[in-house]
Amino acid sequence: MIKKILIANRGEIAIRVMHTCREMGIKSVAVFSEADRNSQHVRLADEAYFIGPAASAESYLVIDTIIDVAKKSGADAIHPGYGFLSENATFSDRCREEGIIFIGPTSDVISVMGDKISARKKMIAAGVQVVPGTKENIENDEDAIRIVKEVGLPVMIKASAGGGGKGMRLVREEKDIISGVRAAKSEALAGFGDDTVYVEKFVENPHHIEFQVLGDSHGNVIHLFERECSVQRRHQKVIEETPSPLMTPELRAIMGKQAVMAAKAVNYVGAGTVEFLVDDDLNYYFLEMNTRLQVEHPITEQVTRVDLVRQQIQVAAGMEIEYKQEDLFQQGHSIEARVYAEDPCSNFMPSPGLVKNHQAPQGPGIRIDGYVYSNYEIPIHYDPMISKLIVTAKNRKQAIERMKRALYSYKISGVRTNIRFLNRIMESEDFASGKYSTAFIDKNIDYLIQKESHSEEHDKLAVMASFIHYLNNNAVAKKDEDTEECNTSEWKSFGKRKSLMRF
Amino acid sequence: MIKKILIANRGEIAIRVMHTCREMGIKSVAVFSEADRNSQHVRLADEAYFIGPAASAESYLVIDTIIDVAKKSGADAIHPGYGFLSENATFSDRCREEGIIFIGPTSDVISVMGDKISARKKMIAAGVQVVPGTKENIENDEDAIRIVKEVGLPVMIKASAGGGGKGMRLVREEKDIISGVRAAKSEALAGFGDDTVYVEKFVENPHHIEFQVLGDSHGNVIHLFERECSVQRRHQKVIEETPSPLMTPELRAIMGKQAVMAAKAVNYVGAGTVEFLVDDDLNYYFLEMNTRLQVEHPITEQVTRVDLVRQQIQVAAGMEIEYKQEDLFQQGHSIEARVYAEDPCSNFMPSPGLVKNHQAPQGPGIRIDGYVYSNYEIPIHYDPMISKLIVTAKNRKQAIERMKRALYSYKISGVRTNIRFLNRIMESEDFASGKYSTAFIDKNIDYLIQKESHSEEHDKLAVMASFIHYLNNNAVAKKDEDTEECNTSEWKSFGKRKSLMRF
Amino acid sequence: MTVDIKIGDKVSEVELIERKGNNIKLSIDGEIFEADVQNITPNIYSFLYNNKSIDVEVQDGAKNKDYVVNTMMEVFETTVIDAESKYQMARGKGSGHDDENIISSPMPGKVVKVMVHEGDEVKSGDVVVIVSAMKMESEYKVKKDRKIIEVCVNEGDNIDSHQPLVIVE
Amino acid sequence: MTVDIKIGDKVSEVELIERKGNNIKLSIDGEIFEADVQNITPNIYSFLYNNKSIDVEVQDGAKNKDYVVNTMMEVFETTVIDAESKYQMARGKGSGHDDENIISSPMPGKVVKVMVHEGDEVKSGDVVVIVSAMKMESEYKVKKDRKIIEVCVNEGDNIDSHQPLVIVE
Repeated sequence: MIKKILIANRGEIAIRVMHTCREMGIKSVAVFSEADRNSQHVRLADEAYFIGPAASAESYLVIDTIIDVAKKSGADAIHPGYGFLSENATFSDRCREEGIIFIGPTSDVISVMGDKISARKKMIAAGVQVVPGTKENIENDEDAIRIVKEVGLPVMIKASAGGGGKGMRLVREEKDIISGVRAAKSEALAGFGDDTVYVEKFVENPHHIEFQVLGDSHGNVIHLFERECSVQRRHQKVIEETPSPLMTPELRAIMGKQAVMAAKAVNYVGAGTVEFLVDDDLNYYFLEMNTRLQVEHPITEQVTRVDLVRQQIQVAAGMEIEYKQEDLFQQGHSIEARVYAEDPCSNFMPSPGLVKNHQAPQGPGIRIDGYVYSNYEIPIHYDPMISKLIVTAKNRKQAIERMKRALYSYKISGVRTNIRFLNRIMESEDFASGKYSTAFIDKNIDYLIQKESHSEEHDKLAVMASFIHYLNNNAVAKKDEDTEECNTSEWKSFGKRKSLMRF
Repeated sequence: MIKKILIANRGEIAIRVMHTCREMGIKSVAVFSEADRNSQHVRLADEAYFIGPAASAESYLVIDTIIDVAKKSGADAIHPGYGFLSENATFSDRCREEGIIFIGPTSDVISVMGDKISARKKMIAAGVQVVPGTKENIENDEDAIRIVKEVGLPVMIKASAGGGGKGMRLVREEKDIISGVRAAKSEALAGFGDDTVYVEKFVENPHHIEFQVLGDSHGNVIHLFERECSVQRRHQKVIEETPSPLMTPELRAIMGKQAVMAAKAVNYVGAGTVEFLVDDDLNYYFLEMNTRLQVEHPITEQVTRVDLVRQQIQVAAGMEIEYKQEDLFQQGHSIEARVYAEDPCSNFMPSPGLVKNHQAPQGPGIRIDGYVYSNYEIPIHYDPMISKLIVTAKNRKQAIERMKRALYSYKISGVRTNIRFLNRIMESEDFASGKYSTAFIDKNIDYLIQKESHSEEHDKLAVMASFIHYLNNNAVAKKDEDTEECNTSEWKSFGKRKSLMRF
Repeated sequence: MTVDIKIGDKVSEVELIERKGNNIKLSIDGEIFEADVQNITPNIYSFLYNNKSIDVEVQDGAKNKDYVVNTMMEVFETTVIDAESKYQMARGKGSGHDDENIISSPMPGKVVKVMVHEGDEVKSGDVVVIVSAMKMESEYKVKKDRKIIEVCVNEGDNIDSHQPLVIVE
Repeated sequence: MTVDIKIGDKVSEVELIERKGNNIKLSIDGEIFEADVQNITPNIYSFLYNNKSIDVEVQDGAKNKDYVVNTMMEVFETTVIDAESKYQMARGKGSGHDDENIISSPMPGKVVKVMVHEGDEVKSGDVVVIVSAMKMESEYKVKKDRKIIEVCVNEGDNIDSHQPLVIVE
């Protein structure tokens, strides 16, 4: 069995993995850049190694360095988390060459599933339903017109190597076909060094629903039901929930089977996610497969009680999955809200900096996967997601009520966050009714960023509190000036006790 | 429906109730004594009212004052939490007279179940299996000898009005019968103003297992399975878990039925707990019924996903229980550890005072029901329990591993706590095997308070850290002396920003 | 004691009427408010105001006597204008004046591109600096036609929030 | 710089060898230790020591230069004895001396019973004061036969930790 795992990541996901390591009696090794010495993932690990400058290209993404640390620390295995090297086929291969277990799929699987065209081909061959479209690259303008007309407008032009919305162009009218293809190609070339693009039927206001799958090296593949991820802003997920309010038991059974077929088609070992687009008539289409742990994996853990990281580690070590498909069911309802350090009122501008106060909600049905603490300085170099607030309750209605309660008592100051924005999502009619698609945020944006109705009363409170704080500070300053002997002033001895000295 | 609830309690249970109030859209009203203005339950409530001096007899226990506040604030209902007025028949009656809903049973039920002799009689009549013994008061020495001999040694002499281990005497030999009865009587008189005592067969090293029940005013009664509460120190529970490692499905079904019978016998409305003693041969005996929410209710909520406080409020408002018996099942395993401000190494001496740092564990399967925060001064007047750490996982083994992980990252300083002691319980063989009874702590006490094996290494760390801290403080002081102009010193401006001024 | 307190464009006159232990009585634009205010931590105040309980957090803002106030989920930026501030403003040392000529970022980040040089004449809406933080880039523009007096940062610099990037005439 | 540091009965000689930024090198009774030590909050230090990561919290103890140190789940009480302390001790102002004559409680609480008066002669093991905290009563006794010099508290008083309750000869 694995005895020591290097976690080639930072922030909340590194900590998430460490929790399970500790529970399994496995030692954890953290790596950290110059910007991360004080990061919680370093403090919670058993061991920690410095790996270079703040820029991830010079630290978290340097395969040689990570491998070096794994050897120096005697780690048996590497968990890549999500992002960074998690879907890097070269890294997966390199680990194998070095005799280190990579907790994730083989390079073949990563390569096939990482390229959208090859993934489409594989899925069609396996009998998985994909979005109507083509699997060939568009080589020239004539191709473009012909292919798009075959598929039928509207269509999406997509970069084969793409992701995160880059290298994508929606074309609704014939006259925009050529310009759309060219734009997608040039963005793809700039973004991924590869201008291969292909055409897919555009699904109007789709729902983004994904299935969690688990495979082991004994040929077992199971799914752990769906996650509804349609609340997105610029292709960034904001809220996820399970079960999906759109789902029926029949559809769940069929899509679950399709997800398992998809994973089996590539002999998938580990935890993976099969993403689908679903339209309002419940037509579903394979979109892509993510060959790693997903940010939103906790909601699945909440309703199934399966520790996905534990399963990842165990199957990577060659063990069988602990569960059979028929053992699994969903109990209750779980929602995840991603807390970002950003200011929704200033066009979602990122807000790194010193966290002056961080107080997380407590009580029934609350789970926090986060990494910031009071007095922590959030670096400018990495992702703005600072924590995931996961609530679980008997049913969807109570889960929403619980989320509102939790957001109400989630206090973060010093940096701006989207907590109020998240609360508005919970309060919106479309979300409450469960009738929403990926168009949700755009459709509701005015409501979501509008002022609170009790603003006026709180306005007064803000004035009172500022005044009192000013009086206190003033009193402090006054007292200081009045005192001849420095060492006797009261606030100062307090300051002495509490002062933070960089050592 | 109820719109506003006064919570006649403090600390973690007041907060627990408020969470559900907020989720249900019900306003919460806190009450606070002189010692509790800064308590978290005041800060989290919608409204808060001052009710008197620190001593609970002059504040939290004064019925007139509580009723006054309920009226002034317009509360429809009062939730008593546990302790204080929660099992006070007079208070239940008084609420009804004043037209306020008491979230708990009627005075009749409280009275019958609060008196151990009348409860025994009621249970025997209802067909519930009780500990062999008598239901009459022991009036004189002859009675004592005769009755004890009837029941058979060893026996327990118990005060009818007793609780918390007071007014109880174990008698193993005939020669100790009379002195035992006399001692129990005099303690009962001193403690409860009532010297009625009775005799019960003494069950050797019993398991303390209780069943959660819920009743509504429509005649429905269900049970929500068992809680194993055998880890006790001086009749104070320390660890609780569900399912009980002792339980079999058959026994669970029978005892569940008995618990429902017990509740039905008194037309029970609300949440209650039926306590049983169980011996190693799985013989079970009704012990008593607690007519209130139990400290350890969260573990039941965790494995059933039922919000017990929500059910309490709904049935108090005349609604039916949301669940049928057949809807309910236990998923996973949940353990609660009670974190006390006490020093296990100094004979469990209580440790109130200023909490300098409080950092609760996070991540999967962790629930904290607590009330302290960094910079909070725990008052000397109330219970030493400062929080409940509840973990939930797939099975018992993983729940224990999770509890150890959670305890490892639970940081409380300023006051002493039993966190390490709790961890030792998790590490003990008897607990890990699930083979433990109420004798567990006494049996394992040496192991539980013994030094850690890594003490020596940590010893060195403590020396290093003290030295560095000393250097920092020294540097600070030095810097200050060296600086002529007070306002320019670096640590001082820091002190100014961070200084706490009592306003 | 009386001061002005600004939230957004609104200025309120605030007067301390009485302060007894934790009880404070003050007037805001003539309206009287009384509250029991407890200092929980150096920056968190627990208000009991008509028996309503609410926590308010006050943190220091970008400048002296600027505060960032959090009540429930809302954030307010306030400025206390006391006698000293008024005196400073009267002497032309007010804060309003400088602000317009300094281009700065409200957030910390890294300068990825400086588009101007000292002495350049720029047009309203021209981008002068691009700052990146957390994988997102923000453009900083001039609001009116301006001349660049000073460029205070270089490409690659890490900057603090509110640090001057470019000074214009 | 060299000081003595006491944990329980054990005294270690600690010498600072080098300090460069966050890296510290010191010797404890001649054994060399090197660590990267980060001050996370005023009282929490993150140690990286042979690449092992561990958080250590240091809080002020009952007296100046007394500390309460938390590592993982363990608590250590330490005392730094520097040149100044040694000088004080040499002059008879040492802390050891006073302690034996002062009976105090390690925890705050409420005095429920004072069993002695000034001038009383008490026997080893006699209870002098009963203090209640969190519904539990603790008895404070004299360890040897003593004469009561002063009773510093009254029944009903709330006391702080380490506050003198009774002074004996």
